[in-house]
Amino acid sequence: MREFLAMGGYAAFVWSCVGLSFAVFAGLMLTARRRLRSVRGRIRIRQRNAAPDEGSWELRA
Amino acid sequence: MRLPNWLHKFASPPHFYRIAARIEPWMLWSGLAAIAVGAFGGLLLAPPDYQQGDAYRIIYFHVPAAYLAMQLYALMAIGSAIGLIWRMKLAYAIAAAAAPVGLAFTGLALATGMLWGKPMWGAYWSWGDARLTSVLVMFFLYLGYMLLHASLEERSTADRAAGILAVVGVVNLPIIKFSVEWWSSLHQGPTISRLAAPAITWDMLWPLLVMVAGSVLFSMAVTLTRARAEVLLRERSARWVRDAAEACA
Amino acid sequence: MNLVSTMLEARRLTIWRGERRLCRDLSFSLASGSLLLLQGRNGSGKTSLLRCLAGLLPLESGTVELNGIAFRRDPARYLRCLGWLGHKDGLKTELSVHRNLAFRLRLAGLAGKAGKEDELLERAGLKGLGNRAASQLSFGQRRRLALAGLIGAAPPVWLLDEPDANLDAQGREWLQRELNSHLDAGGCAVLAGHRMEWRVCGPAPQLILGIAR
Amino acid sequence: MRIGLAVLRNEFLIYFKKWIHIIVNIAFFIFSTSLFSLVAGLEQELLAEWGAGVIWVVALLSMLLAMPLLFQPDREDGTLDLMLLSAVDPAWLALAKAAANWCVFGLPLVLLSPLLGASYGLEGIALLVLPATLALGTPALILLAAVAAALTAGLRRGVGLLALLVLPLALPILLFGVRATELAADGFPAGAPLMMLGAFLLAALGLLPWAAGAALRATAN
Repeated sequence: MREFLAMGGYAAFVWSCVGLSFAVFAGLMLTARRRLRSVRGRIRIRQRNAAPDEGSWELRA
Repeated sequence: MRLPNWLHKFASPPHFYRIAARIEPWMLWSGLAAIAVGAFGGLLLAPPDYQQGDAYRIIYFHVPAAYLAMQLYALMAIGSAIGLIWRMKLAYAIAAAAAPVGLAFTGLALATGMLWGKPMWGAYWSWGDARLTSVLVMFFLYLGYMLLHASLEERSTADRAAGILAVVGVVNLPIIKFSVEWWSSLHQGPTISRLAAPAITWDMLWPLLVMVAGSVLFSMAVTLTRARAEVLLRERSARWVRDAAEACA
Repeated sequence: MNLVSTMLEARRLTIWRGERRLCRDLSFSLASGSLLLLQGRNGSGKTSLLRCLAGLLPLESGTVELNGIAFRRDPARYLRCLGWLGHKDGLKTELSVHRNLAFRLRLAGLAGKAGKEDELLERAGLKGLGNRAASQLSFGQRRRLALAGLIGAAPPVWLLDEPDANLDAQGREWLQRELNSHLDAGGCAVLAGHRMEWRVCGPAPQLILGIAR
Repeated sequence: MRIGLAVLRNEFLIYFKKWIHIIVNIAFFIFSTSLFSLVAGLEQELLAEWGAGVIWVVALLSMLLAMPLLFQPDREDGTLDLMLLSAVDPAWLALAKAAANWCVFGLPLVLLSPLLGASYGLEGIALLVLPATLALGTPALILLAAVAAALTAGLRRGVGLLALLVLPLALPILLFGVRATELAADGFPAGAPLMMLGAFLLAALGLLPWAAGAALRATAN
């Protein structure tokens, strides 16, 4: 086990790569989901609030 | 020039939204499983390299990231080009979704490349290396695309403007790579003692292939999730958007 | 030019600006000799609608045709029908009044003739100011100069965004006369603005496009 | 096309009224180049080795100073709208504006570069190759800048973003320009990189005005 963790003396390099990679994977997954959720929320809010206020152009002549 | 009919049908935003929502979890979880298997195989099962020792294991993380950095740039540029030519909002949505994912993988490729370079070449960075420099340029092109997109307020304007940048960038990238290569082949800089790549054995190869496949699936899943959000933003006046937003409250 | 022909036709326009929808499925058409006034409070999208008609702002959906040509199909022909004056004058303040006018006419594809420019300046009440730098003009005079450029280019369709901004009473009188003769000659115009006492004595009715609240 | 010529003429007139900008740019070019030589410690050998690179980088930066002038003022005073609404193809418009900008801000750098090269200890044929690389490279650079400037013209603080967009794309031009001069300074034939620069320029002339025109239309809202 200790041998595995030491990575033949390259532990710092290999493990920081592994850590970085998984951090990026996790970050991508979380931010993508959060983005989708926030966009949905924004659309819902807009549809609830905006509808009556939205004036529309009309001809008056 | 018109798009073929079947593509038009597939590219109808509600259709895309539904299909993407359905296949996305499969891609995500199979991708993550493949990444787990590949990481396990690469870190534990594969034998150490007789020249590079255990440090070579970094390639199991570096190669997929570098591959995806390029693929996602191609996706972004092709999406932008289709959007510019056929004014297809879905293509713009996919391009805009690919950009942050590509930026993350490009950054990861740079970081892992540097961590690999230190034990191998004795330096984190070498300006003489064409690949490093062109990946760095690609990083800035991604960054430029995203910053330009973010700073233009009107979404359709941002899509078109950033799309033009992506297309100009994709034409320029091979030129950049080639010119840096040519530069470094003539430049009397610090010569890099790149270890001659020995034929890689199957024990070492299969985790790499599994990692690449898993990362591709994972990145496609993430890009699809983002693309769904972007499609919703761009199809704001359509009725199905309201239904989709309400359905998954 | 046929007097009853439709010059500008907008069909089912939907325009979005950021997160706000300015109009939905708006349709109208302007015959030769008619005037359209765009009225509405600040921020109601007058300028945006005008820019959409000019092809400067993309439409979410719908089509605009000038004399039967859509912008996308033949931009050059579409634009040749069009005269534009935004709320910015589009003048180069470094250059002289003459140069500005000549450039404006050249943009419209007209070779600059000194006689024509002088005549235009006189009509605009800028006689004798030709060699002055545009930066030395007052804002009202700049507006007159910009309008003179438009009038000299004589496009069939005018799109004007608050054309009377900074103009004095005589300036408005003058603009009114020019507008009337433009409409009499068979042109049509879209005006956005607040002060809307334009009197039109043309054959076609005057439309007012306002925002319902 | 004829409208394009009118735009070109107008641009020259405006730039000559803005002569202060021109002087500032030339002064920036000369002074920054001499700054480098001061910092490098005045060792003649080192200077000769770095000369081409320094002059090229400073030329790039001083052109960067003038790039916002391509479309930003037109955007602000409404002239850009008028020009886009004239029947001229926006590609011609972009080409005319880039050409004027190059003549005013690029050409002086080309003409001055032998002097500065000599002050850096470049000799003989290298003093001819350096301006040649600039003469081929800077027009391609300004065409790239036209695309980026058209994309960022509507932004209030677009200058930084403009630089960020231009610099990565300009890398090949810079590398080949420096390479040709170095080869010439070391007594090797510099034809190949010069031809590459020429090829870049032709490709840029063929493609980038259209991209810049499309960018102008795209950001015209």
